[in-house]
Amino acid sequence: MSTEPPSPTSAPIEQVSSVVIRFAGDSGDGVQLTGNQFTKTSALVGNDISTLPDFPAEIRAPAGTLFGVSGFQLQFGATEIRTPGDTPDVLVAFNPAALKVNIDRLRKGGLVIVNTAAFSTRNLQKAGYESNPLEDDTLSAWQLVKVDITKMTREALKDAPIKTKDKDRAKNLFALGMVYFLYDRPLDHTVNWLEGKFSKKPDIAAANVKALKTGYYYAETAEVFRSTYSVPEAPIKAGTYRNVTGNLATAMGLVAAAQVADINLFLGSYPITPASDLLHALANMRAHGVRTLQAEDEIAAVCSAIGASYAGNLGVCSTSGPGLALKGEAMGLALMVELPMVVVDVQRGGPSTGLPTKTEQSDLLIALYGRNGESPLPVIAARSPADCFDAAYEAVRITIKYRTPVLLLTDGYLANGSEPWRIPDPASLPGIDPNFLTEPEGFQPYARDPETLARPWVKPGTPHMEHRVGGLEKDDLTGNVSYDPVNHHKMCGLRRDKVLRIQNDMPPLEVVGEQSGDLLLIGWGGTHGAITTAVESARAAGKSVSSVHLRHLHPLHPDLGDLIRRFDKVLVPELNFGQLLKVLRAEYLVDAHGLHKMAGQPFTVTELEQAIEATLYGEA
Amino acid sequence: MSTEPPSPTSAPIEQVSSVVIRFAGDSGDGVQLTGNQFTKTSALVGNDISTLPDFPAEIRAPAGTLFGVSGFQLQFGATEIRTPGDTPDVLVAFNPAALKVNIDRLRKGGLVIVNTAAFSTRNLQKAGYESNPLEDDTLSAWQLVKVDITKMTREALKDAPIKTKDKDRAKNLFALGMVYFLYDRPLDHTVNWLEGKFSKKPDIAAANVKALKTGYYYAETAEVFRSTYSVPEAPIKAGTYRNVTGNLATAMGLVAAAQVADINLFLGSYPITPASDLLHALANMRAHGVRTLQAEDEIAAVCSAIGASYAGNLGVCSTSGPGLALKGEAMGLALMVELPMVVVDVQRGGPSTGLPTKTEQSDLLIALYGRNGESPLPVIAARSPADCFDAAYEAVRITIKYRTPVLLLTDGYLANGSEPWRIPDPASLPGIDPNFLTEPEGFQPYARDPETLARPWVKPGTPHMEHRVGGLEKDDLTGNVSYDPVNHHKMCGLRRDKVLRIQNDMPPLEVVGEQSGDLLLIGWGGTHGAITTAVESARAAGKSVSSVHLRHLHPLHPDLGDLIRRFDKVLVPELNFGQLLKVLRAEYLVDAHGLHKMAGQPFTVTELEQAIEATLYGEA
Amino acid sequence: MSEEAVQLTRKDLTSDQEVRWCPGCGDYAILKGVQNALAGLGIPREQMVVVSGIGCAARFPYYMETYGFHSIHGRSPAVATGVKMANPDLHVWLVGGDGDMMSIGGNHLIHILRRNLDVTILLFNNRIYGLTKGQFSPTSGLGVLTKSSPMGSIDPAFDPIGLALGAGGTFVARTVDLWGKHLEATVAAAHAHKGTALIEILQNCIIFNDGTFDPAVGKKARDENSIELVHGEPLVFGTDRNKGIRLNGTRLEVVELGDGVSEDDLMRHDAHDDSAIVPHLMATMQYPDFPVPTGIFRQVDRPTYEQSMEEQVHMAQLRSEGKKPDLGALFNQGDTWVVS
Amino acid sequence: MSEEAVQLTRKDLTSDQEVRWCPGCGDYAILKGVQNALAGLGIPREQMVVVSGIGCAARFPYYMETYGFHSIHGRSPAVATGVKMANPDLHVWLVGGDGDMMSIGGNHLIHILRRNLDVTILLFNNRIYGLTKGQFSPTSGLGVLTKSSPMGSIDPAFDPIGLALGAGGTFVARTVDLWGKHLEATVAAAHAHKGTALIEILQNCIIFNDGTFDPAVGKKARDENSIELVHGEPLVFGTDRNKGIRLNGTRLEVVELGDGVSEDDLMRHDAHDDSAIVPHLMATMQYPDFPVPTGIFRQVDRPTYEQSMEEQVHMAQLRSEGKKPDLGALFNQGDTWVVS
Ligand SMILES: Cc1ncc(C[n+]2csc(CCOP(=O)(O)OP(=O)(O)O)c2C)c(N)n1
Ligand SMILES: Cc1ncc(C[n+]2csc(CCOP(=O)(O)OP(=O)(O)O)c2C)c(N)n1
Ligand code: SF4
Ligand code: SF4
Ligand SMILES: [Mg+2]
Ligand SMILES: [Mg+2]
Repeated sequence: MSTEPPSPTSAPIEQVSSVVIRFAGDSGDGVQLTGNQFTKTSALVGNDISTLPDFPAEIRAPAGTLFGVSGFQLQFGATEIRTPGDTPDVLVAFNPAALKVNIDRLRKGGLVIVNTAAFSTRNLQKAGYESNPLEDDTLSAWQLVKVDITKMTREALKDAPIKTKDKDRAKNLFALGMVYFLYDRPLDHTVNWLEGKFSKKPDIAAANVKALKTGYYYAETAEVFRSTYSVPEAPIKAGTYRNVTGNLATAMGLVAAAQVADINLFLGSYPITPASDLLHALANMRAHGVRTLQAEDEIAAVCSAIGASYAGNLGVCSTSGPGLALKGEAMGLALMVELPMVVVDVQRGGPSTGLPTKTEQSDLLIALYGRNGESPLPVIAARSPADCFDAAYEAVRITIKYRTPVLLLTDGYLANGSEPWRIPDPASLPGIDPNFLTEPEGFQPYARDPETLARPWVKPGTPHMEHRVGGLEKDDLTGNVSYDPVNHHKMCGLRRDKVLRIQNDMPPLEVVGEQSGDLLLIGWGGTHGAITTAVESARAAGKSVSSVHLRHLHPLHPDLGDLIRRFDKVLVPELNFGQLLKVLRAEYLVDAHGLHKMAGQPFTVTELEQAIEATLYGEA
Repeated sequence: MSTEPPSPTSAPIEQVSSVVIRFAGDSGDGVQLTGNQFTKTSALVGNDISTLPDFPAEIRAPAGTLFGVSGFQLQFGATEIRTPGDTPDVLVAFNPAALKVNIDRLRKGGLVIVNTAAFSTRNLQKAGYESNPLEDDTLSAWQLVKVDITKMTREALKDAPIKTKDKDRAKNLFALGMVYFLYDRPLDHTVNWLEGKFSKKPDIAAANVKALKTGYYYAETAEVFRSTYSVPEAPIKAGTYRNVTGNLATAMGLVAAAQVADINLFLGSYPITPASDLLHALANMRAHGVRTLQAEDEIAAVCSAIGASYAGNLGVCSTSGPGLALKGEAMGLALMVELPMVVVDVQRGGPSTGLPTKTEQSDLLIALYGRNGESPLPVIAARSPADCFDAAYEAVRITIKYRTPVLLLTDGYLANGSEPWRIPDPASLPGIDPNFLTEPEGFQPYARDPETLARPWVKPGTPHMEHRVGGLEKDDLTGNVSYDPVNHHKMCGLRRDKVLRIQNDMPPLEVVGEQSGDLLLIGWGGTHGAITTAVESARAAGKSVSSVHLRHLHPLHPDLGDLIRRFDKVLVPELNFGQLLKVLRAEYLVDAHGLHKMAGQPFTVTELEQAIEATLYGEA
Repeated sequence: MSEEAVQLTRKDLTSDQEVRWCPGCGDYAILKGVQNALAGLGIPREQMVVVSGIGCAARFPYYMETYGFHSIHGRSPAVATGVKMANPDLHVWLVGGDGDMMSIGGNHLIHILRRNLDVTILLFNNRIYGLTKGQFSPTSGLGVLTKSSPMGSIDPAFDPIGLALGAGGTFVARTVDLWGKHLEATVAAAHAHKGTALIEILQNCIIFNDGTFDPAVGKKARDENSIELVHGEPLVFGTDRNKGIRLNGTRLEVVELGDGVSEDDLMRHDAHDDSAIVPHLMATMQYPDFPVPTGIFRQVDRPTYEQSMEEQVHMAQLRSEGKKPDLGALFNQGDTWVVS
Repeated sequence: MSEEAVQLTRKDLTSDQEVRWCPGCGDYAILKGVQNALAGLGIPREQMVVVSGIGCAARFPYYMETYGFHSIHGRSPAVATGVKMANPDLHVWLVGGDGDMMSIGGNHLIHILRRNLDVTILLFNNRIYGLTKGQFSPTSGLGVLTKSSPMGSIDPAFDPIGLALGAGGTFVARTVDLWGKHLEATVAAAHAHKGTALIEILQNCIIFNDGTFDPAVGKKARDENSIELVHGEPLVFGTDRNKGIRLNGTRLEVVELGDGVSEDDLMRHDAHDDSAIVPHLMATMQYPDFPVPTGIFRQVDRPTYEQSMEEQVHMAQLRSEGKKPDLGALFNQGDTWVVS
């Protein structure tokens, strides 16, 4: 959140600790590109950052329509940044529809930069404006910066030897140049990037660089802004960084873990928003031994992953809600044959096809219970884009150590959002040992490791250890088909207990704040940034509030019950109608309350601050 | 349970109030037929009855093997009979394997009738007997009745003009005749049945009748039994009865409700044990307007049912665990389009392929939560074979009234088990009104009935009401696609609340025993008979125990919370690891305890009695 | 069905929903053609149901002022089977993309073709996953570079026509998004067919696979590089109609007409071939070795699934005068006994 | 793979599990034939993996002393795809019934055929659902009375051969449970094929569909009512080898040899026909109008799926000497910056 926002009456260069910017326009306006460039440049100057792209469901909706507006929001700052921000300080709107859709989020007093050329009668109509908001008092609560970006870009490029269409496309760089000036950013990163990207089309590269610089100098020369701002470097841990989306970080975490375990990764996947980029990323990692199958459907995807694990690879599949619903039967099979497999569910708005491009946390219960019979599986969740790396790594550690499929939950917000990731030294990654059994002496397919209750993993091709697995109930030890009643009860118990053993090597719970007090917030997944920010702000205001964010949803952390009992009240904020809440109430008989939001969007920090207030002093 | 069992020292004709018999042999031995005949005859003489067939998973396993043993158990009595009984009083074993598999269940002192001809060295070996149990002291705890049934049957039929194979097949009727004599049953029902069944093969009919009668007279003449027994008529409500399995009762309940609602029933189904008989039964009911599709898989089955409902039929699909796991995504669609549909899940042993022919209650959580996103659906369960009729009828009532898919849970025990069903007068069945909307004036596809929150059901073909439905989030009222955040939260709430409205027309909870006390047992599904019997026996012994059996698993009955609070302790017996238990703990924060059994078999009354003791006086 | 013929216009079949495809997408032309074709069928629009799965193509029902069902990915054949069996009087169309119909939905597609339910399937083949932003599809073919095949796809392509024939399809045809009249005529012929009619519509995805079919069926190429199949007619093509297809043993070959080769030497199309061999032969013609065949590959009469089912219901109700018997009859089947 | 050839016996491939099929089931003979065939391949048994779905047929892996995976209904092609892609050195067989492979598993079947993964599929066609006790299957055909079709099935049958060809299958064959030598030879030929090999095995279910294939391929009928397809050979059949199949235009016809008709007039089988038309023609022969064709319908060479994938991995690793590059290379891609 912006603590010292640009203000209409301030002096020319102001120092602020954090800023939220939102770029918005048509799919064709280059909004995502602009946002990404701003992000990278800001990272390079040492700010902490968090971003969130916001796509429409349509591929390229007709220009100028409200439903076709594409957005990219980022927060950058001199302090630790955990969310893309609640309320933008600056809105760059490339057309009336973008203005209409986004203006209400903008902080009162914030800056609106518009491209006046796009405010034609036709575009105003499409956006549902009866009169031109740039000319009436619609925007009186904000600082309006009107620039005919199109005209100026054309002007700047009038001699460039490229098509008019390409000239017009450069207008986003003009706008980016202006914003770079506003926040005192260097141009060189973007200049280098453009030259690299268009190395085979140097005219285009040159024109784009020109547009960028023209925007920058225009802002400087024409004194477009009443003041400019500087955002100092954030106190960031030393290291090499790069910006990662959650999907990319997940892909790297999986590949890293497989490589550390010295096995190949096999991905069976079927494209689905917002998980497809995981498939794309992994398909690009063949050099690391990654085989990907774009399967005919999600069932084939999960089954191929099971087959790959059976053959000694790390089988992985990636999907989103509707696809997860299709995998239930096969996940039951994986659980019966007790082989490693990671199933990544990038949650999106449900139920059914729901809101495919929006985020939600509503797949927890299906992750926990969406299989016939007693079929417990470990479920873990990532909390931020960069944390997806660690969460994926942990998923692989568990799946290999305990020979059980693992469900890894991320969500659309994490998957598409990005933040700086401190690149780990590969040598520092914890070891993972697949521990294939090759010794035929005394081999029993369902003998168990006394510590983990894991069964042996034997690669086909290993001599003298031929054996059969399958989905029928198995005899303890031999793994033969067994219809014996006593054995069935025992095996169900063993499968349950094996998963519970995961509690034995969980790292300690990390609590924000005191270990006891008036109120404990319990969160999971992508709400981490917002919850932590809100809790810290409440604590700064002297409130006795703590929070804990769960990596493990099943089994739960062994210390969680004790922690809960040390607080008077418990609040569980979730982007659903109370799914973790249900689990916690059943497990600990705690009268916890939920904060629920089902709007396809993350919590704002403000919503959480209000809920903390209400829980502490209100009804709850 | 048998209260006055046959005893070795009693007088020739003893009166007993109930008896448990188990027939067992190879798949080819006619065990199921024998059991069915005994059941029907006993019903006709006025006893109350409950039966349970027990099949192997193999179609026709090699003769004489342990895994090939097929069983049929029934309890009949002069009192209300609620279960097929814990411990048989009589075991009829057609071969050594059948003896081996079943002998330990037999009440000590009970009667074992064996066919000595089957106790060849080879068969003894296959059954794993080292020496002949008929000749050592293996069976000393029981009364052994050795009869060379094969020889005597052959003898009786030596002049019959039929093949030897057919003569040998008649041996089950010889055995049945003996048991008829033992329990003083008339032969005429079975005689009539044989004559009807073999009306085109009168020689076979005559031979079978002869075998039956010979068995009867042999038992009489040879004084095979130390005493015989009579089981008086049970005090049964007046009416016309027939014996029904759970699957047949479910089929009739669905068809009856559809016919009362004056719509056609469409079943989309894919064969799966133990649900296939529902498909078979409904395929036989074309006269009642039933269309059945044997779909290519379970997904096609549920989707076709959705399509049929959309077109104005009552869409139904039937399956078991693995198939249910495949239907999750489509059930989410049904929930979004808010159309009626009944999904019947005949639960079996899981997870995965599990124990396909065995019973279990382990699909409750997937029924409640096995769909992506927030996707609440009503879930109801049947409690006995005959009750499947009422449960199916209730499912149709709810699905039509509330325009929501409904999940109906039965299980393998109910599906294959049977009991007498008092045939209702069709005119007495409660009305169901599909209430199709045909009035275009003011039509909004997602306008809601203020009482039920149900949306209109409009049949394609209705003029001027063309509209579109689908799985994307819909705009309130218009049903158009909507990505609006506020609308999404609202629609999720409406779908949740609509299902909760079902609480408004639930009949009162039926409590066995007092409305408050020391211990309340809460059960659901096929455990009803065993729980009720155990609770009544505990109450007879002066204990302050009550029980309530839930028809509705979601939403729960509105009075359940209050009821629970009036008891000191709560015990939830389930054939799973505590699925309803989880729901109740989360909902009411009650420290209920569970009794869990995962053995592919129902609870015995004794197990429940012991659990009641332990809960009242033990650790709990 | 003895409805009075109704005359509709395209506008009558246009819903009030804003069309959300990318500007320039081939789907617009198909929408227009289908609306035109349906308007000319003489059926009231309330009898029309359009069922789809998920994908760009599958958005189709929203834009049709008919009954419509936008179901889930791949399942439209199953949903449509329920619709048509529940009410055989309805006229049902299915719309889906190559991914929807041939990847996740492949099984339902071949099974509906096998059953011969009386519906029309419009398979929009753009050889790409549009809605999920550009992964290869089962019709993309080897070597294609897409987001999910950054080193080139190693998945050989399905031929929708060949697959449909292999599944026993009774009406199989191909048309092109921009061939307005051809598309309308094909849609009309498919509707006239009693049984499952599958039309592969070559469709341009301007964003992710622009121009993929242009070499064969684009404006300039059409005459030279495609060939129209007409039942009973010789296989002639070319701008100057100077080329033809000849059968040599069991292989087809392209020949120039004239110079001793006349139309009589050419293969004649036989869409009614009971064994489907001629349609299969036609399907083997692949661009660039052959012109791309368009039109109706196969059309044979077989009983429709829903009518066979109606006959069973009818048979079962013979004794009860075509009505449902009283429920008492159902309840009282088998052995009953009276307790008084 | 450069294994030393191993000589196994049938017993080496027999597991210790009791066989649980019904006495008299055709599956016993298939088990024996497959064990014989596999024993003769010269492959060590630890390199063999048998993957199946669910059904009577699908119990197969339990009885084989190899690696085995009894997966879930219909999904064996998907499981096998993972197995083979993960380790292309393994030899993989799939076993399933007509329901498993063509009903619930139909889509996976056509997609594995399309991809041409190097595995052998043994499709046990008994035209019935055995394990679920006797419902009709997708190969049962019209009119069949079963538990789920008490008034007769209204579902037309799939032809597994035709469907496999339509899906682009590169090796498609048919054999019969009791034809020991023929079965062994076909299984061996399928294994020798590089790519997906599908063998339809006509299998008798003695309990629910006894004798369904006897009229065509039973002991007495075989010579008269079936015809063996041999690549390049004329199509001759009959106990006295006095009948043949002639191509007339695009139709096949049965002719008597002699009386002016010689073998030279007969159609010759062409299993290598690139366009698959000849195999399709063969598939059109249906008993009783024609003898039932057995043997290899089609066999063509195409790249295998898993080898294409291996090539991509190889290409990607060219720069890192055929090994995985250090993870640092992966982590540090794109824009990085240093904070000190
Ligand atoms: C179960 C499920 N899996 C995946 C998706 C994601 N998805 C939506 S459309 C689509 C494919 C689109 O391709 P196609 O069917 O060819 O249609 P097009 O967009 O090209 O018209 C996919 C994979 C989904 N919606 N549901
Ligand atoms: C998901 C799922 N659906 C249904 C079943 C039930 N089922 C088991 S085997 C089978 C079909 C068996 O027929 P087929 O594949 O022809 O094999 P056969 O028994 O005839 O050898 C079915 C429907 C199942 N196990 N899993
Ligand atoms: S992505 Fe392609 S198929 Fe989809 S709407 Fe755009 S152009 Fe059409
Ligand atoms: S049911 Fe049929 S297929 Fe199955 S084992 Fe028995 S005979 Fe064989
Ligand atoms: Mg497509
Ligand atoms: Mg079969």
